Amino acid sequence: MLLRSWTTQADSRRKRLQRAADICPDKVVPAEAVTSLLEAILEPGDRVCLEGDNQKQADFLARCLAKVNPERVHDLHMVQSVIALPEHIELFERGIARQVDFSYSGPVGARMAQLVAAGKIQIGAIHTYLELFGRYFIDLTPQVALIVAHSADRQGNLYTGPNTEDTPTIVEATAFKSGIVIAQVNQVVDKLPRVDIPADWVDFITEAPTPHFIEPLFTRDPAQIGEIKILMAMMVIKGIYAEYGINRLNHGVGFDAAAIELLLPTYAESLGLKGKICRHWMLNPHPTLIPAIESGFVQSVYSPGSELGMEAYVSARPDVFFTGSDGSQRTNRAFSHAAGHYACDLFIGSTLQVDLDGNSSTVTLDRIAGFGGAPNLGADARGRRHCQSAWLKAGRQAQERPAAMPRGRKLVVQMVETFREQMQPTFVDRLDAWAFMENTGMELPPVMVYGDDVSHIVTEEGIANLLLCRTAEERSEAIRGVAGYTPVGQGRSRSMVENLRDRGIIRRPEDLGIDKRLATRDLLAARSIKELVHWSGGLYDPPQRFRNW
Amino acid sequence: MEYLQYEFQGTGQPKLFRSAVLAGVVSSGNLEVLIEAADLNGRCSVEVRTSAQGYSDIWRAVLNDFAVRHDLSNLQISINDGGATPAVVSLRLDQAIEEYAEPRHD
Amino acid sequence: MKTKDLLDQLFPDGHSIETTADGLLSGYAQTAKGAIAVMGTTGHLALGVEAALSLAQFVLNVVKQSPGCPILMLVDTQGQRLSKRDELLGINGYLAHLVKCLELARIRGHQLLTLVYAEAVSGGFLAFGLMADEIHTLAEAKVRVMNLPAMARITKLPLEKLEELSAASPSFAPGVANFYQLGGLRSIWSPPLAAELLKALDRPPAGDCRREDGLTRQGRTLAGRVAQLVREA
Amino acid sequence: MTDFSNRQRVRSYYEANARYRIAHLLDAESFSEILGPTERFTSPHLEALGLPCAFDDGIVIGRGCLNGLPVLIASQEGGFMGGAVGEVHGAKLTGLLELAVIEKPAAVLLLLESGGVRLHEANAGLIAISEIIRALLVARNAGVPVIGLIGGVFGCFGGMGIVARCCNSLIINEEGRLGLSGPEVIETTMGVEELDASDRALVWRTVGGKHRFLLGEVQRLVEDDIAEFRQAVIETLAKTVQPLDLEALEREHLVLEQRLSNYGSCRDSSEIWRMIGFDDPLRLPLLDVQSFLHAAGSLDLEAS
Repeated sequence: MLLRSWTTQADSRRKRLQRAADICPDKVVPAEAVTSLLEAILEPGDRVCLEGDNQKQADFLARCLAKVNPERVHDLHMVQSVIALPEHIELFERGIARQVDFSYSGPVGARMAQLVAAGKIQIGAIHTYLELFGRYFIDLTPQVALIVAHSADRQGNLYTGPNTEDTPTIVEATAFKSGIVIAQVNQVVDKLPRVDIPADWVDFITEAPTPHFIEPLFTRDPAQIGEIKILMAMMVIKGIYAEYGINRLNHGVGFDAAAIELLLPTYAESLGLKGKICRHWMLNPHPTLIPAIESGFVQSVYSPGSELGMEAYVSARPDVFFTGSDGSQRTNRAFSHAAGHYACDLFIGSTLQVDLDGNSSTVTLDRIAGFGGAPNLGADARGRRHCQSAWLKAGRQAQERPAAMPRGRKLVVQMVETFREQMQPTFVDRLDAWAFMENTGMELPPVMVYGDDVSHIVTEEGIANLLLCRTAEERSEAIRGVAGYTPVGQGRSRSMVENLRDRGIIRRPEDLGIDKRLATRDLLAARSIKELVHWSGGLYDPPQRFRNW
Repeated sequence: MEYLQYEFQGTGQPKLFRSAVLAGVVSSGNLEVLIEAADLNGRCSVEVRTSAQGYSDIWRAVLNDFAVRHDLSNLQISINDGGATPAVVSLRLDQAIEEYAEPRHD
Repeated sequence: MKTKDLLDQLFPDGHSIETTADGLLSGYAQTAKGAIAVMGTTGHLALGVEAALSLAQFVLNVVKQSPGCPILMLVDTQGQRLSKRDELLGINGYLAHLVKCLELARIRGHQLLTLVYAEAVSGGFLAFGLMADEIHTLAEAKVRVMNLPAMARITKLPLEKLEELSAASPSFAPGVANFYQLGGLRSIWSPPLAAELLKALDRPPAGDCRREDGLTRQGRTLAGRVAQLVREA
Repeated sequence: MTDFSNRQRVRSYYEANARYRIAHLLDAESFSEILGPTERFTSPHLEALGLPCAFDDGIVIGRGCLNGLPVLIASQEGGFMGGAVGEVHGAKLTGLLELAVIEKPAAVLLLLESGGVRLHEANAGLIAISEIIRALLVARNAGVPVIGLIGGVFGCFGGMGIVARCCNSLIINEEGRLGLSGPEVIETTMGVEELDASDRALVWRTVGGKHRFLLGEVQRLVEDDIAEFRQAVIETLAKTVQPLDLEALEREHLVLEQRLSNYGSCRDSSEIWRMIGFDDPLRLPLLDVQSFLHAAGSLDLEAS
């Protein structure tokens, strides 16, 4: 009888480390040796996790990996949150990698679509963050993880600073399954401010020649918020936040959400809503949230990642943010998205297209985008059990039969203008996602938020409450009723819409008692980045490209 | 550029505080609306110059709703448009007519 | 035309005009009407802060040392110098200073003449040549703000459309003929240049009459009317 | 309208459009427009290109009162083609300056916001700016002070940057920008190494209000508040008007010469500010206007 080995993975790890020792005997690897180190460690077909989200990026390790000899290292299976850097694409162009499982593709999405068409990239699946993280522990566990931290000590302990993000999740999945963890840091120091990843989970560290790239993704300049967004934000505050008493929530990134944040200290305050709405948040530290924090609306904020320029402000508000013993913020994308899914009563976000069932998508035909976190946050948590009044109220509204088992519902709000730039209608009969599926051979159309999870659609024309709709026809007509002058909107039956209005399913600004004339930029608590700096008492230090003084 | 012209028949007569009112600025995604009193036998005449081609049906719908909303008559409305969305057009029209009919002191 | 040839043709009676390595010329010349001061640029100079200051210094010297002496500006500039350093130092203030010095000379009775002999472009032209009582040009000179391909790129309009419109309106395309039609140029000089200069020196300054010229030549029909309506409002 | 904010809310000059600025700068209801939008003097050149026109061609001109004194005023609309000067736009401004010579108001106020020549009618625009310059200097020589205000989104560039520096006096906010070639023009022509137009902090410390104030090119730096602009105009009007004579121009010449020899080798405004006497120049952009003026007040700034 053949004896089965139960240590093949550990044996493989040992062999890899032996090969690595020939390149570099120390845990601290000189930057110029990293490419050779990767060639020594990696084997064809390996599953490799390359860290990088829409904020921080292991950009130096990505550059090194893109430089390995494809004759030695090829056919890698990449697993990573975001495909964003040119080097990510280069891996496939050079044949170093072949397959990818990911969540989101940023500015290189158009090039990616071409490579998929050319057969250079095989996409396993496009995931949500939580899904991908989950699979790291089930069937996509990396053999090698290339990660990024702010600094390391000589033992290899890592300090991530405020942008911890995905690092703990990736390291956990790799280090405890005989994988190898290589970290790039901005600097190696004698003593770290705090330890975010312990040294014995990390095999190699290297000091990158330049500090890692980080994108100020969540900074929205209030100067670009127009009257229409302000009107919509007024409707959201009065017609949804106040109506349901929303206190645990998440905002998508964008100017629509920023407008709501900037109206809390002004419009919401004037409605007497302070202390009644918007107390607990799962949110990156949006600079536009500063006025709401300073004026006492916000009690706590837990973040998936930090935001450039917000470091000092966050450190100075430890009652609100989660901070470490060193005073700087601690973030964690996996925990945040679990919190956003299960512990929040409302998600509000924007999208590019909505169909008559309320399904929404950000897919365009010529580029691959992805999902990120929105589908986790913008989905009813069917497993949820704890009760909050907002959740219960939404559940009651959605209950179709009096005898049905009572349960709560998450509020999932889509906030869109009826037309985007260049007069592209937001409301469509058929999502482009269908054509995308047909072109790429995917098994399902890439839908961002499913219609049956959506509770409200808000446009400049009004709010459609889909929870109150009882038939598919009613739902469609409610959506038409806020779809403005788009072809879908013009296809409405006026009498049906008036009927839905009488039943409170469609509510216009005037139905909500909102004076449209107040929807001016004067209503914003801050009209510029500079005013945000003033609100923060000078603690917010905006990136240079957002300054105009 | 496209030149569009519409006429609506109304019965109301907004109280006049000025002979003319201008709202908005012509820029990308924005427009200016000039409203002037005119003896048009109760009709309301609208002319639009827009940089966005091919949206005359949407303009008609937006302007018709506007005319019904305010029951307009005897007005000449002139619009220079830099490609505004219907939402912005409606808002600007409402602002112009409100300023025309009731002077605001702010 | 080479600068030396130009000076020889303009001043057969002799001159003491010096050209410098950094593209400036200045000095005095003799004419049948007496001495005149001459200043200008060569080699398609990109006008920066130093050059503006030197030209302004020359104007101030003329005002102080040669009361009433006519000033002839010889223009060859590709425009203002585009640099961070010039902006840092406030180049617009240096050009404005030159403009003001020329206005002072005018106020104090100096006749101001301009001859565009090579290139005249935008800011460099605005800063001195365009300040004259009369602006003349050689037929072969190039006057422009921007060429049509660059204009097409910036305005996002098709080049063909701009070319087509240029045939009907002088407002778009570069060229002496277009600027002349708009009233921006008083006349186009042809040899002998010395005689043209003497004729110009004979005419007393008559204020800014470019709008009237533009109307007479049907190149710029609205400017004069609009300004008049404003004055009479 | 209800004031929703707990803090005193100001009327932002930077945010406002041309008409709003006039309405709140002048004495209430004192403005009467000349060649207003109902006259429809629009640009025939834009129309020929198939582009939308503005009924006022992007500039509002007229008469009004400031603190009871009669003034003529012009306000460029940055939102319309970046405030660029075309034939009609320019002629309205030239005409207003010529009207000043006839009427002799207490001042002409120029609310400048412009990228310079309107490229869609480039030739006419260039000549128009030259005409504005000449008319402005004639008005000054006739004893009418011309005061420039700068503080809009589009700044004051191109030929209008020269026009600005022909005024008797300039008032700017820290958002305001004054220069000749816009940052994008420099980047496009000379390359991003010469000037990175997307680095907004760099752009503002090169051509922004604070730097212009420290160089002595503008006489007043105010908060972004129309009321502060108004107050600064009132105070400027109370001062004696300096004639444009030989003495004044020789003085200006000396100042410009000294600036060139002192700072001509500086690569960045922070080097200039250090030489002016600020120990920590990179903090200057972060100071609010009041603290900045306080810090600047203790130094001997050159007068323009």
